[in-house]
Amino acid sequence: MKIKLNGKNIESNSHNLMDLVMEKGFDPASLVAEVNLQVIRQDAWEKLALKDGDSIELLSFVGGG
Amino acid sequence: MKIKLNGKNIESNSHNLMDLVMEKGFDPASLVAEVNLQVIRQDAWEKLALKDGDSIELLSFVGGG
Amino acid sequence: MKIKLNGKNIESNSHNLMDLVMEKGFDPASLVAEVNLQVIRQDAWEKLALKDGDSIELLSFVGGG
Amino acid sequence: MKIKLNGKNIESNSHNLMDLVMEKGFDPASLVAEVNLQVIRQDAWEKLALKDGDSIELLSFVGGG
Amino acid sequence: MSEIKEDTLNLGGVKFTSRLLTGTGKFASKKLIAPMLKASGSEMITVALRRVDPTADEGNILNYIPKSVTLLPNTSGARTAEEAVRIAMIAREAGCGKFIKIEVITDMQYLLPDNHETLKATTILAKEGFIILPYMMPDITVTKQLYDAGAAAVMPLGSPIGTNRGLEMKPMIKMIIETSNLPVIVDAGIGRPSQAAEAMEMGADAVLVNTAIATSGDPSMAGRAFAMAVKAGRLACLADMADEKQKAQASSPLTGFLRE
Amino acid sequence: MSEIKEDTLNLGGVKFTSRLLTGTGKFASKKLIAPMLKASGSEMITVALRRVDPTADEGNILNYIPKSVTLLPNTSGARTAEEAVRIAMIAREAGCGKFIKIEVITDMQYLLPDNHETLKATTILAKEGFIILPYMMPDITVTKQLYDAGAAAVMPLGSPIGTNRGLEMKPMIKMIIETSNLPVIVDAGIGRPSQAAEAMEMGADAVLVNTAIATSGDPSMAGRAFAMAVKAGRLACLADMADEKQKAQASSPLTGFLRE
Amino acid sequence: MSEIKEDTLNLGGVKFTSRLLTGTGKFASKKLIAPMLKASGSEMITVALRRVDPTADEGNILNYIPKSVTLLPNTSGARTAEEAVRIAMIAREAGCGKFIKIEVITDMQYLLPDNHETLKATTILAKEGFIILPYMMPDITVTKQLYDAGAAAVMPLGSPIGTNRGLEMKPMIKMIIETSNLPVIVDAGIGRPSQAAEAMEMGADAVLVNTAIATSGDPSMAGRAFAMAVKAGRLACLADMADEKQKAQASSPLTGFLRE
Amino acid sequence: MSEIKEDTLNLGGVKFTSRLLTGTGKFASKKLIAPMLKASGSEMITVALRRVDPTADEGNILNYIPKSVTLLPNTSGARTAEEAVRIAMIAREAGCGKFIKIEVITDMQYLLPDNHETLKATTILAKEGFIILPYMMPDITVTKQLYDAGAAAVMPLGSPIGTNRGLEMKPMIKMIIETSNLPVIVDAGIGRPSQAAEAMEMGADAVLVNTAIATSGDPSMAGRAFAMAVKAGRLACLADMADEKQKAQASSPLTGFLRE
Repeated sequence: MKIKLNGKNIESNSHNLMDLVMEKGFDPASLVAEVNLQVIRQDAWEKLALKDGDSIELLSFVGGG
Repeated sequence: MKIKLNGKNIESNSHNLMDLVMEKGFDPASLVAEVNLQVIRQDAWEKLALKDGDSIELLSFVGGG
Repeated sequence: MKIKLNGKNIESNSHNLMDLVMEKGFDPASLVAEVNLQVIRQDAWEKLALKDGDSIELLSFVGGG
Repeated sequence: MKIKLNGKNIESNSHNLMDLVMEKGFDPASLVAEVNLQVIRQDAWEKLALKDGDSIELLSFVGGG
Repeated sequence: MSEIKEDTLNLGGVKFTSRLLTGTGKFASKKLIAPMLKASGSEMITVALRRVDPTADEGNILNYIPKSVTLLPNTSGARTAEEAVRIAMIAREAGCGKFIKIEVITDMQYLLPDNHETLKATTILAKEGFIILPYMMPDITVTKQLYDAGAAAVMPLGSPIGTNRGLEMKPMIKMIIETSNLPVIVDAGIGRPSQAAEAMEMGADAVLVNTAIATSGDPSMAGRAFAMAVKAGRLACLADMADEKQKAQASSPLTGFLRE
Repeated sequence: MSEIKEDTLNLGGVKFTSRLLTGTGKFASKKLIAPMLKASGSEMITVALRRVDPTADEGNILNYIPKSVTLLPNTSGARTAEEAVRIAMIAREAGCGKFIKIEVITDMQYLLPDNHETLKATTILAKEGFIILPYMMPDITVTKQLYDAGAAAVMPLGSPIGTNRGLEMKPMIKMIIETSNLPVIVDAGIGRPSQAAEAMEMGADAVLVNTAIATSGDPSMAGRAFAMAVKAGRLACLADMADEKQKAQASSPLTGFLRE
Repeated sequence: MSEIKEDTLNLGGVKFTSRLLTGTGKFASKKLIAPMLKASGSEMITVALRRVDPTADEGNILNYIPKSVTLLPNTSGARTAEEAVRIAMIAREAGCGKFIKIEVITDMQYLLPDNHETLKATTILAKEGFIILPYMMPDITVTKQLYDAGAAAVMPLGSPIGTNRGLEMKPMIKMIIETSNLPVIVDAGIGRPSQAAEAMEMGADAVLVNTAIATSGDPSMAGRAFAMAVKAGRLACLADMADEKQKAQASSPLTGFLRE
Repeated sequence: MSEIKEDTLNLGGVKFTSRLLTGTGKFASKKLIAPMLKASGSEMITVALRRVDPTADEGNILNYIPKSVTLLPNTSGARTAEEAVRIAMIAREAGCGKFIKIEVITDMQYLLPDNHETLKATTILAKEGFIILPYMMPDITVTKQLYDAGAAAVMPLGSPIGTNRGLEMKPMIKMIIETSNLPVIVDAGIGRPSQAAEAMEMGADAVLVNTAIATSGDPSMAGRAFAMAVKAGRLACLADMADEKQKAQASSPLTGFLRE
């Protein structure tokens, strides 16, 4: 399945958003996820099935002034 | 005939622009005239007949920074 | 008896320094006294007899920066 | 003969001031000479015999602010 | 001095006792942030949002900020009003509350803000119910427009971000303080407590300090220093102090002394 | 931040915790002095000596100063070293202790000190065992001479007495701080807490503030403001803060965001 | 020093030898303008356009300006881009040539320009073939946009019109000079020749001075003074002068002298 | 502008048209001095005296200075009044005329002058009939004493020698200009024409510039730039220019335009 993650086109077999986060080895606790310009709360990550062409942004809060 | 001169509604009997300038006692030499948003060169002032509802601006250059 | 008090020549009948302070109506508590360039402590004022020609400075502490 | 030149004790055989200047290889034109705290004009250099213990300063004007 | 007890900073209806806003950028270790907040008493701190970086596992900055401190997400990285709006939306969705520092920068050399894009973003986000603190070039006309657009304050810069050069824009900031209907928070460039104090003496409502505290040898000590300076400047502003004098005025009696 | 606890000002062997010296001139009422001292925590305050004035019964200023505060009599009114010495002697005899602020002024327009007479008075009084704080025109050469003469500190002026113009002599004071073997106390002209903080950030050991506090609408509030500013500037000086930068330095990551 | 002969200011393809622009406002008598232009050598001067005033017969300002001097009509009075465009059109139709100083002001207190409306007017008038000199708030981002919009130069203000406060915006103007693709003409607030010289030393291409010349006791003398200062600053900029030094550097040999 | 023709600088009875004094230190080549003097129109230039150096045959500096230019030997290298007096005597004996710049320096770090030794040397040399220009720390009290001692002018420093930092001591120099009975020549630290112009606008009678001219890429161009700036500042001082204003003052009519 082809998806776009943080601006890059990648191939993924993850069924849902949580799988993808795990596949990429990120710590869910520190992530904010946006799928097709929609912010998805963490409790919904497992329910959210990914489909071909999805555009996903995985973000986190960092130090800034 | 009702016209608007420099933003004020006035009553005038001037047949053309030059008459109006004279009627108001301005020195033509130092004036710039705009009739209905059109700048009119001085040599055309006598030819330019005024009609009811005309909006006329009589301007001059002054000191400025 | 002629003495000089704070730069002014005056006539006084005071027998001692304390008399002079009283004569002038000053509050001893807030004064510093110098007689002939000698600072005199208050407990010695009564004992200090004045003599003609003495130069006396009566000073006090005031606000200053 | 022992003399002091510009603060240094030196041995010299020069008979007069001009000899000394030559001996040291200086250009007379650019020098100011002081012997025993006395400024000596150049026309007098040849006449001025040096003697043991003389203190001589040979100076020149340089760039300064 | 009782009125001081009542002296609070009101941003969009939320009251703050501290007039020192801080930031989370540039700390040698995130562990230094909490003690700095404690030492400075700062009640609001900025954070940024970025695409997660697989290489660096830095952990969530939010975990290093006590819950009692209000978060002020910024829109750094945005080069247009649209991008700023999107970042603001994400930050709020992510649970950071409704405060947002709008920061739109296209000048990559001095990192000076784009006032017009900032104004556009403010107009949009105000309608979305955000409490908006726009980072801006000191400009009286834009200050009025930001007020009309629904900003909760203006944050004119003192000097370029991270320069520690202080109130280079002082004359313009003074005019903004004099004419603004909004609280004025001097942001960026404040490198010394004395500069923070000066801003407050001029009548600024608050200052935001990040670099000077985060990059100092002892962020807690520096944070405490800035907090005291901000308070000192605020008190001076309230204590009705005398103006500059052209002539000297003796503080001791000038009468010649011990002289006939 | 423990080292701060130990941070004391040493003047002639006497240690002080507060680095804010105050003055008793220009107060609307002497009753305002004690609360100001309490609010500011100042541990040393100046007083002047004058021929008693029969007309004005102002009462003894000393009665308005808590015993815990060290007195610093000044020699104001003196126009020569000799007069300054005499005033110092009287003040000590009168029980004011051995601290003395030497102030010799012949310029009656700007009230600027006469460095040479001040140096002469310092030389004499040092031999008499006084702890001497000379008020001076900022001058490196004279600072060295005052050190050799036995002064306990130097007190260069920031700007003319009572002008509130702050550190007009800043560049020269910086050079003095850099080269002096004595503590440097910036005296005169400091009109705002920010200016006091700046002096401390530069490395001054203390500041003396009288007019700005005494003539403010609320001397206690102003005194507290100056105390905080002095502390803030001192902490900043100890916190090893970064210098000014020519170029801007982002405090948030500069990576473009949400952009392909 | 031959290269100086070639040193000209290029505005929209028109070359000028003098880098001092002047204005016709505030003169006690219009008769003072021509001699001022002669004494200063200024080659370009501003004029304004207004509804004719029946009460005051002041005569046509253009009659007091030698034909050899280029006219720079301004759009003062305009509060929107549209009004500025209309004034520019009238001025050109009236035979004032194609130079126009865009001035759009809504802030009636400090008369500071509205950068966004100014940018809009520039975009429109550039398409109409005007040579556009926009008066602006010093702003790097807007400077780039004005360049893209087709301006012939930028005219950032030094300080508010008529204040004589000089280069209050100096740090921002420096950044503009460093980054701008357009000639930079510092306009407004320049009150002393030294300030004009400083702007030129910083690398400004020209300055516009009106109030300081027109309101001086001797406009011709003042005009000459500003002309010399502008030239001096320009030469200094070209003469490759040394920077500031932290340490002193003797200009005479430091060797002790007449000392063993 | 006729009075300007008469405007001369009077030093000890000798009149000068140029108010720019220059120096011979730090030139890459002595051959650059004459053209610089021609370009700047400077009528007085400093030289120093040193023990002849066998190693360096630099030739006599005097041969590089046109006879029409007045020599101003300095006493650099002197650390006491006595040494300064001796150097002055030698210089005069050597045919350099009776002008002398007294320079006594013991501070080897910032090269700041010793005012007291300078005053002593002035007192002695005045009796010997010299025309004395003492280099000094800006100090009102010492200025009065130098006047009483017979100096022909005072030369307060703007900032430390060779730093190009300009009028760091501006406030004190202003007070000296206001109160001095002697001509005031600002010496040392002037690094830009704008700074020279500013000194003249303040009312200084002349400036002495060496380092900034000698070390520039083109000393003749720099000399010309400083000459123009000094003239510009002098004219501004005579042209009775308006002061700074707090509020903006329109230079164009403020009437709204083309608006009903």
